[in-house]
Amino acid sequence: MSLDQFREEVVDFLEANCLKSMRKPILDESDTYWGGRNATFKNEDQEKWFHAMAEKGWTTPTWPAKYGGGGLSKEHGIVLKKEMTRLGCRPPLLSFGIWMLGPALLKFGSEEQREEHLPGIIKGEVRWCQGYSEPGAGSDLAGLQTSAISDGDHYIVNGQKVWTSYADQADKIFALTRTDNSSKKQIGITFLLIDMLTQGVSTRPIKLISGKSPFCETFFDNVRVPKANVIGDENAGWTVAKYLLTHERASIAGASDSDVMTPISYYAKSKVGVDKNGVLNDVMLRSRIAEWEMDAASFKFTMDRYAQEMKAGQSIGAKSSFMKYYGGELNKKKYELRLECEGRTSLAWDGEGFKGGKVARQFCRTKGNSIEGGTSEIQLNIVAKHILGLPS
Amino acid sequence: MSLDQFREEVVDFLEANCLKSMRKPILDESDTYWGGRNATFKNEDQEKWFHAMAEKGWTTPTWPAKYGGGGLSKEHGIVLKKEMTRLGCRPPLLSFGIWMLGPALLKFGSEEQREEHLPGIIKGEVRWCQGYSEPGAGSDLAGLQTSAISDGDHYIVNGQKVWTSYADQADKIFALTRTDNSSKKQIGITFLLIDMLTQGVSTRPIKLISGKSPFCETFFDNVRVPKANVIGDENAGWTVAKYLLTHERASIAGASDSDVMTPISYYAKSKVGVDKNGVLNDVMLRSRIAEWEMDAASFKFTMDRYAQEMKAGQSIGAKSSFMKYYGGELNKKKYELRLECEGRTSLAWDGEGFKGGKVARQFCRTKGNSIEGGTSEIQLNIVAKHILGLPS
Amino acid sequence: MSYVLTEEQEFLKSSAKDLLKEAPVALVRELRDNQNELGYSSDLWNAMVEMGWPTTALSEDLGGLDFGLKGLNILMEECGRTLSNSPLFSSLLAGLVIQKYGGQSHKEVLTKAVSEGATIAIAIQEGQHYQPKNNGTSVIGGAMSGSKTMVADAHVADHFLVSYNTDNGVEVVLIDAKSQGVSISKEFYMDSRFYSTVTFDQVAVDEKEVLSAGKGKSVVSYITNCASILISSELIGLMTEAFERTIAYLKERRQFDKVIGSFQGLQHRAADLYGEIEVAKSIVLKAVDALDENDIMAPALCSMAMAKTSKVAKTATNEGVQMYGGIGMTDDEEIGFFLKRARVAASLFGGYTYHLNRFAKMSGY
Amino acid sequence: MSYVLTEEQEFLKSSAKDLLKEAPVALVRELRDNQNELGYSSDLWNAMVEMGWPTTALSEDLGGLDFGLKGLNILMEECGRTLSNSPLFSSLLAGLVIQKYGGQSHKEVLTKAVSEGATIAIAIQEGQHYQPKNNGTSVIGGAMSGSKTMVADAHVADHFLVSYNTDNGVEVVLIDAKSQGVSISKEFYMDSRFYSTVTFDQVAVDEKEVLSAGKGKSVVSYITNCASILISSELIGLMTEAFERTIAYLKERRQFDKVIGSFQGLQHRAADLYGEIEVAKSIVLKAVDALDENDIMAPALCSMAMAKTSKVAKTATNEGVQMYGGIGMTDDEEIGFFLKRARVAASLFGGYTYHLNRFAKMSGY
Repeated sequence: MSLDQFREEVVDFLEANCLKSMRKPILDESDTYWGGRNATFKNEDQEKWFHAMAEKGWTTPTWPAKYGGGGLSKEHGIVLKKEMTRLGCRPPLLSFGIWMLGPALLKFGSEEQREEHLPGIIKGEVRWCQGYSEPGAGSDLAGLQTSAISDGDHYIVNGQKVWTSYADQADKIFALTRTDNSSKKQIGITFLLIDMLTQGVSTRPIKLISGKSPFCETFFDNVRVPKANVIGDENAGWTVAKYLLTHERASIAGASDSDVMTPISYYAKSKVGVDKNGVLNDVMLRSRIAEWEMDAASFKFTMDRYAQEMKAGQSIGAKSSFMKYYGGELNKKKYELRLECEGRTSLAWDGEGFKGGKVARQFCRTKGNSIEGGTSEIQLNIVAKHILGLPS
Repeated sequence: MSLDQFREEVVDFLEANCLKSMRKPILDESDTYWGGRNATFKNEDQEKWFHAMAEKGWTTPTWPAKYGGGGLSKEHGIVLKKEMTRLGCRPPLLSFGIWMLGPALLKFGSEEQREEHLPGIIKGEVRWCQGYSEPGAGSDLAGLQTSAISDGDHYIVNGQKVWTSYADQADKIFALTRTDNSSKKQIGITFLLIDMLTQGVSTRPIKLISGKSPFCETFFDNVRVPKANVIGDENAGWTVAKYLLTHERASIAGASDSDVMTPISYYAKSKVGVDKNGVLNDVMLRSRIAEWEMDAASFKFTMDRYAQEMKAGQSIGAKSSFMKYYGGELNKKKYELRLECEGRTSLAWDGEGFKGGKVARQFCRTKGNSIEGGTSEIQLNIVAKHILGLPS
Repeated sequence: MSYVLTEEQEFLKSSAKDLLKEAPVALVRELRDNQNELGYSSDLWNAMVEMGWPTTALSEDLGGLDFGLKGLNILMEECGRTLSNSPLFSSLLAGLVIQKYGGQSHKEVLTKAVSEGATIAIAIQEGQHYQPKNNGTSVIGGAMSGSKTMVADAHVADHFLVSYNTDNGVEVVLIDAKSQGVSISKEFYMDSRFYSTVTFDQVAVDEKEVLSAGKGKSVVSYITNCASILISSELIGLMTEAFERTIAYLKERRQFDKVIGSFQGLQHRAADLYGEIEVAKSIVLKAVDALDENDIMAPALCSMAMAKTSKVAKTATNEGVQMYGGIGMTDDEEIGFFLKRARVAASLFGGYTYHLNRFAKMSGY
Repeated sequence: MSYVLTEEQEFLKSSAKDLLKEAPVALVRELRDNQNELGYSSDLWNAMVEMGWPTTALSEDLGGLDFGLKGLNILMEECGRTLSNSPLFSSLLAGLVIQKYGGQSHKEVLTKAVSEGATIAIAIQEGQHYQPKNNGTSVIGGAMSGSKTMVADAHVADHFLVSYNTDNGVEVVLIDAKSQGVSISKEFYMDSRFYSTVTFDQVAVDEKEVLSAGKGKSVVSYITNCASILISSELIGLMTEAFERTIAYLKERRQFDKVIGSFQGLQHRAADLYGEIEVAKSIVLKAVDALDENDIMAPALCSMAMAKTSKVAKTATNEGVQMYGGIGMTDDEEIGFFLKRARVAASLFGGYTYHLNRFAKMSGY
């Protein structure tokens, strides 16, 4: 089908199936749908929209049709994405299965594994979470120690994962485990799929400095996992993990972008006031705001530039590390400035007059922007080594 | 003699021997006297003042009288220094011999060596320069390669030193040389005194980005040096060098201090202008000036605090590294701000209307503040290791 | 001027440390999690009162210990190290102001308050920011109306020092908290402390209760100076403790088979921060001394001290969380409490830009 | 809008690189050390003229190559890499202004100038700083008097574009350099270039030579915008070259038995600087495009581009000297030339705070 024809079809479909309420910006968690056995729909509109998309396989538009995916070409996929953006359609399904496990299965999984797991992801029947970091293995992810000891055609898994988002909601987890301790630590890691209902798996939510969070700790106590659940080869899980980490980094840099572009001068003008010439009363705060806005704009245009360069066939490579770093630091500075601009109410933690401490909590939460998904220090290391070619 | 009696005597002496012209601030090189065979006096006042002080040994007030020093106690020395400062007396003699070689001789030299060299330093007859750094050994001073090969009761010295201040004016040089290449590089360094008139010694002035400078390169081409000229033991010169480097660092931190305290807002007000409320017209520049002045004042009071703490018997230790670092960075920022405050005329390089490009050249020169006497990076390493106790 | 402590001052410091051992950061967490209505431990506060802390800076004729601001610098620094909360801050500030500008009746209220542990809270701010010149509170026909924000310790105060506007400028008056027309709305903040909005609705003002009538501008400026000293001293304690904990963590946490404190990237940042804390300490000590000695430069120095400590406290706590990494983001770890207290403390009685601007103006540019 | 070069633009870039191989940084040193009277190589300038560089942005009816500002961005970036000096900057700026605001007579002067390599210099600044609103030059009875500072290429100019003040605001007029009453005082600057103070003493002004009379404010604003594009483009080339040289040195210089580029402290700073240069490039490209397309945001973007590049160019050259260490302080090494040029370039037609302030005002705060 020609792209123009396809575009028409898409628009007709979206108009019919994505009702007005599903085209409003997502305001909180309850506006999203993550699937899995614990999921419920917020309302009929959400349910209708999800099923319409899942049936066409458009929850994963470019995945192969044989697994239930949309089977669209890259170009057709872009058309669909653009039209959804243009109409403001909410994503019908949020899923670590779609963002992370799926790409790994498509690249490293066996045909049996794809057939087993992809349909459940596409139809939103199985909700996945990610088990990478451990208390002793953060920046040094390869230092992980959750052990998977061979026992016939099973592994016995013992250890603890941390920062497993929504582990308490998920059906299954894809986890990095250590199957060999004898050689270089990057070797001996195995990428393993584990059902959260298996005996010995338990989770505990993590409270952050900003309050409640989707993060959990996940514990494995003599958990039996079939060896058929290894993705890629035994001891070769690091290759799979690295592939997915690049994915994650690009998506985090992108995520902070939208927030970065709200002009901070807006808050300042209303809370600090302006003189008769329209100049901010606090001239010293003003110059710091201007510096921030200059940097934020420069960053925004850099994201645009990289997008264009990628389209023109240039590789972005380790630049995703720079974006992650710069975007994270910008967002942290933004919230420091917001507290200074807004003063009193932005410092309150509870109470209705303060929207439940929204700004203060967001402020605290931004401090994690330079830690999660690879710390700023790790990103700078990557830039130094892989872009600038500086030696270890 | 009681301190009060001594003070009276000092004042009488200074009033009589330090004429008015010798109590004015030093404006340029020609107002200073460095001694040595190449020295001439600028005028009779300078000559009189120098001789009066040298005769009493007050060019080095606390050095032992037997070498010609003043033989004063620490307390009496402080009285002399205070009274000279109060009256604005210029130092009668500037000398690396006084600041550096002398302390090394007093700590590490043999009695014969002291008798041979200290009187010439005290009387200003011999001008010394320092030969430490090499093109390949800057921050990593211990990596120096100027070789001193044993040849009977002489060494044969070959190699190149750099940043030897006033080498082209000096009579002799105290240099670090390598006498052993076989073990750890800090071992195998020998502290050697070399006459600049020895065959094979040559110098070449170094031009800096700011223009002319006192720095030279010094070359040694098969230079024969008597073994009697070793200070301390052969292969133990690193101990002597470390002792002197601590001296140097403290004096550099002190030197930048005076400059740091000139309020930069003075330049800004005259060159940028103020509004009817007296507020600087460039409000953005204003906030950066205020930040700088806040830091400069905080640093100034820190120097005061450390001075008091030392008096109270607390050790300053590696804090001299922090002072060197902070003072150097402050001075660099100051000149960046001065260019922004003063604009056009501060950017000119030549010509009478611009005082020969004084500000621009000083600006360029400040860039060396974080390099000479141990780079900022080296100072931060020292703070991290010796104050914070962080491991290598 | 002295940067080195005398024996008496050393003793004050070590007795403060001793008492505050009873009030570790864990106590802040406990009070928060139990939704304690005061936001502080009344046992701790009683112990402070018993030891005479509220009288530390007062002269002997007011029954005080006569340590001057230097003594408060010592106490507040120690409070900053454990993030200890109590009505001490308001007590000390009110004491300083009444000692200098109060009449006989104010002094009677003060001496009674400090001996019994009663609180006099300072109600100056209005709206979002500390801007004491923009005063919407006024007295018409002997009745004051207006609304004050961010009033520390208002929920336990027996009295308020309140600023209001007149045709001739600002005045500051002592108001009994039980007066008709005073209402208090208690709010819970990021630093796990309560601040209140205090509303004065036609509250009767007794002119005798005005502090140094006609000199209100000086009174307010003195409040700003004293608050700067108290808060910047607290911030020095806070940043020093946060920094020391961070350095300890750098020596303990291993990644890539190394202690992370061995990485030069972190070492240089830690060393730089060490220096910033050193210079921040000095400017605070200088400001303390200048205000104790009525030095003409004192107000500018107080503002420099407040601006510098706000800035460095933010850096120190940010670096703390960053260097702790993921664990620093969890509520289980205490470093986050330092981060949060630093932000609120650095906004009370004027934040970074307020004080930087005040300093620049005083310096004539 | 496009951040990616077209084939034509790529060709322009590579031909610029080719020509500028003849004008390495060593040429700047040579001209300086020989006290060359022009401050540039006339051979190089003739070659530029021959290749039509001064006409790069002009439309075809003015005999131009029609590359728009994008073309100038490419040329100036390459000039920045080698610190190449010539009257190109003034030529390009005058061309842009006359193309947009000039009448027939101005355009005739322009087309003649660009084909012959004659220079039209821009005389706007007075006093120490670029503050085009504070204009002390005026015309009384048809005669202009006043003094302009920091005029680039004045010593070789045949004409000047001069701003002066009227009751209705500023105007810009084309003046023949040979007019009675024009005097030029050439001064040598830190970047080894000449700038002049140009004095106009009762110089006759032909009203026909005023550009878009009554629209002088727009003309001056356009000059500021175009100059920002030209200089920020040059600064991108300058900082990129300085950075690449620094990285190369980090890979080569050994201390402590290691290449210094292996130290994490330096690596993190280098990586951070890499990012700053990346974002600076983007804001310049965006501003170029916006001005080419008459976007309403163009002036604000031009000021952001100029502010950002001034700042990053300073950081990049400071880090360059610092990372080169002692050798970077010597005149023998070329990194110092980058440091010096960066400071002068970042002050022409408004420095960091001028443009940051202009951007903030345009953004409504």
